[in-house]
Amino acid sequence: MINKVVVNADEAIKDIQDGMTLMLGGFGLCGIPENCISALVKKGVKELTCIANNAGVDDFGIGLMLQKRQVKKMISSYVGENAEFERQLLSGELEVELIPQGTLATRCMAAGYGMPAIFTPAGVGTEVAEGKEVRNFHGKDYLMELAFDADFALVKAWKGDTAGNLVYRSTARNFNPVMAMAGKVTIAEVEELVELGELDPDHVHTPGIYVHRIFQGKDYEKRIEQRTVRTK
Amino acid sequence: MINKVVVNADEAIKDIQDGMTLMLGGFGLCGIPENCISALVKKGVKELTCIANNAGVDDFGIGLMLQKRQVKKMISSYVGENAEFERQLLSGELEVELIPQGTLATRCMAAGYGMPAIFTPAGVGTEVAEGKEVRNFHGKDYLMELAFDADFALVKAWKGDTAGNLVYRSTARNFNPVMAMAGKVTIAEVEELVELGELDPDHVHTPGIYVHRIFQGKDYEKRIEQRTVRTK
Amino acid sequence: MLDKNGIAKRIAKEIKNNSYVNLGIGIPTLVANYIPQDINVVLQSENGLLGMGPFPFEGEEDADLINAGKQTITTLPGSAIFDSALSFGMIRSQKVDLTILGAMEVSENGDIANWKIPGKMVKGMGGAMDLVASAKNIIVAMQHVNKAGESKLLPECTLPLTGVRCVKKIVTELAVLEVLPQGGFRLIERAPGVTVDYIKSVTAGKLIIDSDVPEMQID
Amino acid sequence: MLDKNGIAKRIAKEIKNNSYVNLGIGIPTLVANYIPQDINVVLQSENGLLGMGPFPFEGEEDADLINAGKQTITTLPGSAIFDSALSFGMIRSQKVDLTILGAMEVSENGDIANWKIPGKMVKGMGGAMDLVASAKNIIVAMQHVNKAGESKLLPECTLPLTGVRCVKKIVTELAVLEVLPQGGFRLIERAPGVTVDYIKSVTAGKLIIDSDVPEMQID
Repeated sequence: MINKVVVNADEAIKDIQDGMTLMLGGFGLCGIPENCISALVKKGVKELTCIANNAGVDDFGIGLMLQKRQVKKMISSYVGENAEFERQLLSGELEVELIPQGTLATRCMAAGYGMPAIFTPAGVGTEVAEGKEVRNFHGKDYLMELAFDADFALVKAWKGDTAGNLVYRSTARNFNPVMAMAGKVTIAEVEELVELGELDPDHVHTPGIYVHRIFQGKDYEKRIEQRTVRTK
Repeated sequence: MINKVVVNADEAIKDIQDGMTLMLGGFGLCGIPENCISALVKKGVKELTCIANNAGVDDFGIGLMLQKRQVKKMISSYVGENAEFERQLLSGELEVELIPQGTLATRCMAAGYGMPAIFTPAGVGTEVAEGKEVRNFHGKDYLMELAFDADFALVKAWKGDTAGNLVYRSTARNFNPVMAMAGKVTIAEVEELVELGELDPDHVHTPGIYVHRIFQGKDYEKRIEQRTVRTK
Repeated sequence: MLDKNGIAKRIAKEIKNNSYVNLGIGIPTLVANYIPQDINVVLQSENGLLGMGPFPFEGEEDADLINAGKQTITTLPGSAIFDSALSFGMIRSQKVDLTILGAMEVSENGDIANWKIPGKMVKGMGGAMDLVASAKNIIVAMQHVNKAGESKLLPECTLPLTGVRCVKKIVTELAVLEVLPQGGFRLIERAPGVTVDYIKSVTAGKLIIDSDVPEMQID
Repeated sequence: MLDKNGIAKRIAKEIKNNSYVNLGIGIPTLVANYIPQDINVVLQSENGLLGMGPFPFEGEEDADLINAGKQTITTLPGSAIFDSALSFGMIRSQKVDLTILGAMEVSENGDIANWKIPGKMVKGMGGAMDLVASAKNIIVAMQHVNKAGESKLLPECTLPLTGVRCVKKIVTELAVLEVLPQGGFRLIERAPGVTVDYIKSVTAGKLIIDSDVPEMQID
């Protein structure tokens, strides 16, 4: 096996440069690469284009990078509640490209499957279709959407082994597997880095071939955005 | 949950009619739906179009259906060693469409993902490209290939629960998950049918939403095509 | 006239036994509370869960287990987890039988607008465009008129569209309406105490009224 | 002149440390036996396995665990299993660094024919067309001439193609040749005891010969 282990987030992201395009896994604050985001904030790299389903909240997730004005452009499906985001967008400091969620996921997946483009009905007849090729198959219209290209994909898994095989936990899986497949360089942070042989080959969600660097993350906060409970 | 359980293979395949198109999971003889094949042979349904990576051997797998002249057309990537297959092909009794293995898998997957067509470089510049649209992305040519359509998909899993969630074992996974997603009706046979809650949601390979019928298979032979060993 | 829970209750009656359903945020989420006990319904959450259970008990929240509204939830025996691409794969391939979502406007040919108001901060379409472009059956849960008192059932949408010719049925605080394939809102039911004339007065799109429009039965 | 194992041994020297490799059926399979112990190589089998191990010990065969040649094999610590679509997904997206496969013919511009002889029973291309269309680096392992004594290194292939302009290097029983981007077989090495003139005589395609062609070092 090929050893993909790096010591920490700083080491993993050290060659991420100003102006690059990053994919960041997660849905809301669930399954986001917390350690990588902290390291990016610390490094202060700027002018980033971030492909991520959401933009975090003011003081967590990608919101931390927005606070430091590190993001030039967000490519997302829903940017939620984030006052700093809204301020930067309205002032023109931040560019935003909104993409249907399924299209976003599938354009990542397409890159990992070596498919340059995919067809989806999402957005047909709406402003999302502007400038895009529409094609009819079996009587239904589809948009042709191109695979995403990212310099780095930053994903968070539950467990990973030294060969880069990843296993996700519950709905923290979300965009992580498709982004893990799509990065020119994929960095995985894991809650538990295990030895070869500890993961069942049948349970691996992301085969190590897609992962270039892996590290044992620390101090996971795993913040809950909408704590909703019932009483016993 | 929705209960997908039927009593046995005969019940599961009872509405498969002459002239239909079937997908059959498996690679070689590994992970094939043995019980469904036996039931199809017993039922004697004819003029079938079979989408399957291989065509079995003379006395096992799809070979059993060939012996009974139930197959009109095979859509496969490699038809291997099968004398009856060869005889029927050369005599014109059997039609064969050969498709690159990755294209075959991806055309199944496309159906399950609701994508009417995909792009692949496989076959560009070869006779496989004849009559197909060639499209250049980023300087490289790709063929546009259409999603497969099948009346029934017959797959074999290791374990499955009553809601149709499936878990495969080792390389018996192969084409099964992508075909399970692609059938208008998907029938899954399993070595072990378990109760709801016995499968870890994180380990489910095929979510039950794709499976219409599931049954506890029996008498699995699991024949090995190339027994290759080393000595201790 | 119905309240939000009344709308949710009425929509719950549209859900068939043995079906997979995706519930949008807002009123649609409330529908889950009114699904009859005797039918099997599996809720799909587009962030990657099939078989969504109720909210967790206090203290049992799991940060890794949320729904598409980012609320903490639970799984059920028989649940399955998957990634976002497969989630929308099952939506696009029409394995999800019914989608229930909110709207700002619906047109008489079934177009829906529910994601963007020009000049206002736009948060994004999330999964709505994928859902409306793919689902076999789409029911809209919304108020009949907007805050300015204007009808949300229009000849044509005025807001940027989410999807075209996709809405099959609409349930408002006043009425249940079917969108006809040839265009037009067919009035199927009135809310208790609401007259046909009143529904007419707040429906800007073409309204088709049969001789007898029954009152809703929601309990 | 090399035997099959000699060809495999020479090709093994082309494999880089920390690489993912797909081995075709025939001579390429033998390459696995000669990969140096001190380098990390992960074998991908296109039926859905990353990290292919050796054949099982007698009595430990598992019918569910085979390679693309349908042989019983084993996994290794760190192996991963996946479906056929993802397997070709990683091939198409060029995550597999090197593909080694056999051929019936190779042309001087890198076209390869290895799946079909008109008039003979055709078994199919299996995964070969996907592999050659996708791989970053393709090495062909084959005999220099066919059974009729005709060169298999041609100006143009005569058999139906498997892929175009894709072969980077060829190792035969006689020589190692590089396919140049502008076309032509550049003779890199001679097998022990084989002369340049002899190689010339059995190479029908354009052969580029440098002033000094070293003999292979395979042990």
